Amino acid sequence: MSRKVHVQTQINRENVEFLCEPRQSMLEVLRNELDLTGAKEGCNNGNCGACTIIVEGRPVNSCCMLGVEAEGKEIQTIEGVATPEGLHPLQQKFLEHAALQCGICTPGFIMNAKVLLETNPNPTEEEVRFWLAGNLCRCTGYDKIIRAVLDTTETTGVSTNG
Amino acid sequence: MADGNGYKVVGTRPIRHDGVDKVTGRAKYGADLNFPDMLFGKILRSPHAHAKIVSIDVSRALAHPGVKDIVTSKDLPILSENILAEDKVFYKGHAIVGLAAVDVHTAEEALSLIDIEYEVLPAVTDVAKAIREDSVVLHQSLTTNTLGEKTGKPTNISSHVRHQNGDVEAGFAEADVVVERTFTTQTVHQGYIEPITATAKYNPDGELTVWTSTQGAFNVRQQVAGILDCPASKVRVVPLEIGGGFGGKTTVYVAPVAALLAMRTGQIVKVTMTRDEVFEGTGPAPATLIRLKMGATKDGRITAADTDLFYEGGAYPGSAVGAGANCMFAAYKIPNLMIDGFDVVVNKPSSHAYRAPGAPNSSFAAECVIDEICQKLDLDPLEFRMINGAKEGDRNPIGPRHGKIGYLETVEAAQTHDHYQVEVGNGKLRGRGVASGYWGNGAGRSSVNLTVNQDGTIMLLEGSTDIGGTRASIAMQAAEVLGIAAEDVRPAVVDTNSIGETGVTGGSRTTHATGLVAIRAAESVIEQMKEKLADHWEVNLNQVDFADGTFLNSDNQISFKEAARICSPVVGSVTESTTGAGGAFGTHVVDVEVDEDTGKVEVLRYTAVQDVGTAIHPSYAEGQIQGGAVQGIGWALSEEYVYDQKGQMVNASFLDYRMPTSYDTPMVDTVMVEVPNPGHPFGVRGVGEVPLVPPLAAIANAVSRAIGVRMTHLPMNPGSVLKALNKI
Amino acid sequence: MQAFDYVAAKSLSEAVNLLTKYRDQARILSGGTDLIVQVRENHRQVGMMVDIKGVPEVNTLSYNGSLEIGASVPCYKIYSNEAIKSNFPALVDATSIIGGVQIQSRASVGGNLCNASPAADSIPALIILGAQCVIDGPNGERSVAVEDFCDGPGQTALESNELLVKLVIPTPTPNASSFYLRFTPRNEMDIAVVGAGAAVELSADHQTFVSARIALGAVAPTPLFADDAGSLLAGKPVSDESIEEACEAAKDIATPISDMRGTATQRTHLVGVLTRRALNGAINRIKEGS
Amino acid sequence: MAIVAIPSLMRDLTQGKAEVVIQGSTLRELVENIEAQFPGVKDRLCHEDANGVRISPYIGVYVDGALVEKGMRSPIGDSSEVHFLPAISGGSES
Repeated sequence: MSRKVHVQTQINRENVEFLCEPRQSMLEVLRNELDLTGAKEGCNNGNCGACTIIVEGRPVNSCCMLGVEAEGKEIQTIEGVATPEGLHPLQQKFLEHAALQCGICTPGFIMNAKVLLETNPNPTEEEVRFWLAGNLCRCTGYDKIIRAVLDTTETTGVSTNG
Repeated sequence: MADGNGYKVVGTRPIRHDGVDKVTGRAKYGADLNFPDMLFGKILRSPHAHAKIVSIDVSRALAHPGVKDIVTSKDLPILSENILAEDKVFYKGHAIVGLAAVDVHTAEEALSLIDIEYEVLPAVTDVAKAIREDSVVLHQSLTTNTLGEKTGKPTNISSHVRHQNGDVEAGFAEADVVVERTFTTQTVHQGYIEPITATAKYNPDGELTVWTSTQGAFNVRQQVAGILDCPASKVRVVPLEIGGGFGGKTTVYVAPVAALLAMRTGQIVKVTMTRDEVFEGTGPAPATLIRLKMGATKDGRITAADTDLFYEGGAYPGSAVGAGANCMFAAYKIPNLMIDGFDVVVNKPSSHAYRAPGAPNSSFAAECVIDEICQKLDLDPLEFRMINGAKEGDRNPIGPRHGKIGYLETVEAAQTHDHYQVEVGNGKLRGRGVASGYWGNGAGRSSVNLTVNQDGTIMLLEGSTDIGGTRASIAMQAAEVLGIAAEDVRPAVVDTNSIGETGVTGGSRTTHATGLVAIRAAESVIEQMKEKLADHWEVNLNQVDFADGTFLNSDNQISFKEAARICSPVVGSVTESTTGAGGAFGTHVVDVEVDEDTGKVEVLRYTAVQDVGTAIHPSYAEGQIQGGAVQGIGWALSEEYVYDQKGQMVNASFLDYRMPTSYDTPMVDTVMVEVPNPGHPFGVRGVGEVPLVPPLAAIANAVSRAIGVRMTHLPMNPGSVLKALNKI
Repeated sequence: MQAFDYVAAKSLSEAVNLLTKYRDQARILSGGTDLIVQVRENHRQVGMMVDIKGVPEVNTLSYNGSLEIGASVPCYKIYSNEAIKSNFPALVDATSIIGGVQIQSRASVGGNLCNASPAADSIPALIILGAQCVIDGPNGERSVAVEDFCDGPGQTALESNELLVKLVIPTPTPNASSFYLRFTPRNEMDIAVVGAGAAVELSADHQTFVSARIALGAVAPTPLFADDAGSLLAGKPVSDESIEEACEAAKDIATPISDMRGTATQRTHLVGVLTRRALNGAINRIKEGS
Repeated sequence: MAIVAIPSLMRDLTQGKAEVVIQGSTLRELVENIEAQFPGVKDRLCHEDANGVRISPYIGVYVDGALVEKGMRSPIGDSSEVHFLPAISGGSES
């Protein structure tokens, strides 16, 4: 074990401080130290996307990032996507389209799709499929997920400031 | 449907009750529980495919700071070799030692400090080699079980099943065309995204609590209590949200180890597998070797089929060869039949259920041979299925007669679908394949408890864990009976202390069986409320009616909600071993394009037709079909366990075990044919399993037609297609 | 995962000092998408991670006479850059298929290069574009051509106290373009079975090759510069025959192995297929661009 | 009288008969009556555990096309068809 490091960061618009070992991944810090368990561990090597969070506006596999790297960064997790006013349009569309079955991959898909729509508010089906290729889903066959994302773009639009 | 057959809730698409928790990240899955003094468990696994364990020395690991306890098979009250190996390991990844430490990194460090001396043995990881006389034998005590009779001779063939009717030789003599092929499929994994996990707590009074994600909490309780030799009443299993199962979470792997470590340390212990542990240490679907010969007359009637099925059980007996045999010809009338099925042990993880276990493998062979016969006879493959397809009263060729089934309806729907009407395209190597598939579906034990709240809303407790929306589909069935909205029934999956025994969420049984029990519980609620209202209205019970969500007699008429206040308290509780599962069929149509230079297969269009009986929540029924089809695309084209010469799996990651991504798949059109199952009040048939049965053959048939070469080996990866094209 | 220390360096000199102090124990952390996983899976021992993302020089991205890409610039910034899109399309091709978009948020071309995988997608693209690696160390800066940077799987020309600062790529001539593609069983989220890049300059009438550079991935212990295959095209007519000749020359230098991702025979075959597609891709871009 | 299909691997015990017609109102009676006529059948179909003689877990019994859920107590109709098939392991509840 090496010495723990003090990290100051911002998670879901709140200032957060934590202690972690350098070897602890951001995913581990979120789940085990901060009890933010919405990001899931599916593979721990960047191949399933279940741990996707948003760092400085970009989707990131939190399993491939060290907790210490969060210093001074602005981070969003699935727990911060809905507001007291209600669900984010993507969350609503995932529910309406039955775009989840077991739901373990859902937080990762929503986080990644959120950045897609902030980057490219009107993607084609091809663009959505390409963007989401880093997120594995084993239940849905992707059909309803893709439709939910496309429907979010068509009907509601999303704000570009997250 | 809500718009046609008089249902108000059944057939609608409400938002699932557990949905908001899942899209906001609040739902608690297996690994999501944290406790302040929790220990983290890790399991040391065999690096060898086959070896004797000469000695285990844990002293260095035990001395490592932060390590709290270490257990081996000697510490298990009842030996369970696949939980912790005894004196031999039978596959790479076989669990040997469990330990608990203050954090996961310390636990991992300690694993490397455990000294095990092995005597490495030759390994056999291929069913074709394992059945040879000169093969390495895994278990000296294993002899072939042939319907209760044992041969007495050590072998890797653990059992032999046979189905025989008619006279196959006469049948082939009658045939105008006979096709015989040998097919192979590789080991594939369920691929659930959530790794296996369990967290255990033990109190000094002997109360054990296990939090886990499982397809069946009562199964976990039974297995944990069995291995730890404690009464079921002392074991409480709390099923957390489950991140996919597909059959793979119908047994236990780490729960007994977590429980044992919790008992010994007195602290809460969580054990979660890594992804490579999931691939190497849990039960995948078997690799198979299948020889199949089939004959037909020139007018397209099947005259005979003769097949040998060899299924890999993995390290221990128990492949799904029986189900493979039962399902493979269920769609057809075959007068002369011989099926020999063999369960074969090899040095791979002990095989386990994967969605329609056994059926995709055998159906791949059957449906490919049928396609080749169609080509030889120049018959449309769907027309061939109309000629030979089974309907109510026909026999599954293995014996039993079909009840009311909708097989031919699926074929007709495929024939008339736009997809089948348009040409597959030209210029490139394109092909269209079709195939059908069957799964018998299950019923069995389920329990539901309905509490009527005073405002007329309902708390529904159930024992069936919810993997893909069954809380919604079960609540909807109760709501239909009670005449209230789906949203007014709040379903919850509860722990083993809080509900009657319930079987696994598997075998496509839950919406049927637990739904049936929910209907019975709702009917019980209605009866109780009628009695109370009769009392309240001072009339005879037989003067109180219930219709369209309203209780009434000649003078009074009140809604269910009003009645709830008057009748409180009301609880309807039913536990039942249900029957009446209706077998179901699907027929899939798929178009592919093959890149002739690289051998890569692209799926251009996919249509899946299935008899779902009655779709309770059509979106989730469609979702099952779409998900099954895409798992089938993976199995057909890219997924396989790759082994090296030493029996080591070399691709135990989501990078190299290639499950389809969103960028590899098309939309999957679904057509739900509804031929209600008479064994269920609303006509429900199991939906989840059938859609993984047809895809392997449908895609193989499409590729074969595209390139003009019969494909008989899965996966049809680019290398094998290039070889078939004679490009390499 | 083994324990290690972590320092977020603020300057090149601080990074070099740390490398000098910890030598083989130290490792540069940029995007971390390879390194963190390698350490976790015990493929690499590291005692000190030196995070250089806070060092200004490794974050440069400028196009001013030549293209300069800092070693830590993540893939997404590269493929989103307008100057790169119009002048160095092969780099866009390569960076947009490294992992998923989540990986591309952090993974850098510099990291891809220093990880020195034979199958790295960006390296053939950098080779055909004639990129130079600018390296800093205790003895100051030095420069190495990308094709000379990798020594073997995971092995590079870097001394243990040196780090890659940036890549410098010369401006392409008119009537030139580039193309990179790979072959993978899945459409994305996969490792190249074979990768091939081609940078081509044509005559003004597009009838003749002026020059060509071809590079290959996953067919040798390091990404390969197929120098002869490209050079032989100079002065040749733009035709299927010329291209076929280059493809055969490319196949000649490939020495692939058989592994779980493909057999040697399959890979050699694919070298021909992909070289042809890369050349045609670059030629088409020139034609479309004019 | 129920019609019982004899699994092919047990026909050595039934003089090669693929089907026998047997009396029995429950599965237990049926099995006992087959055993009386064709000794050895019961041994192959059943096993004995703490709960007594039961159908082997490796065998699924189908009466009129449906898998029975009540084991040896399962009712047999007057003209029922009974099949003994390999149990489906895994995905369905055992």
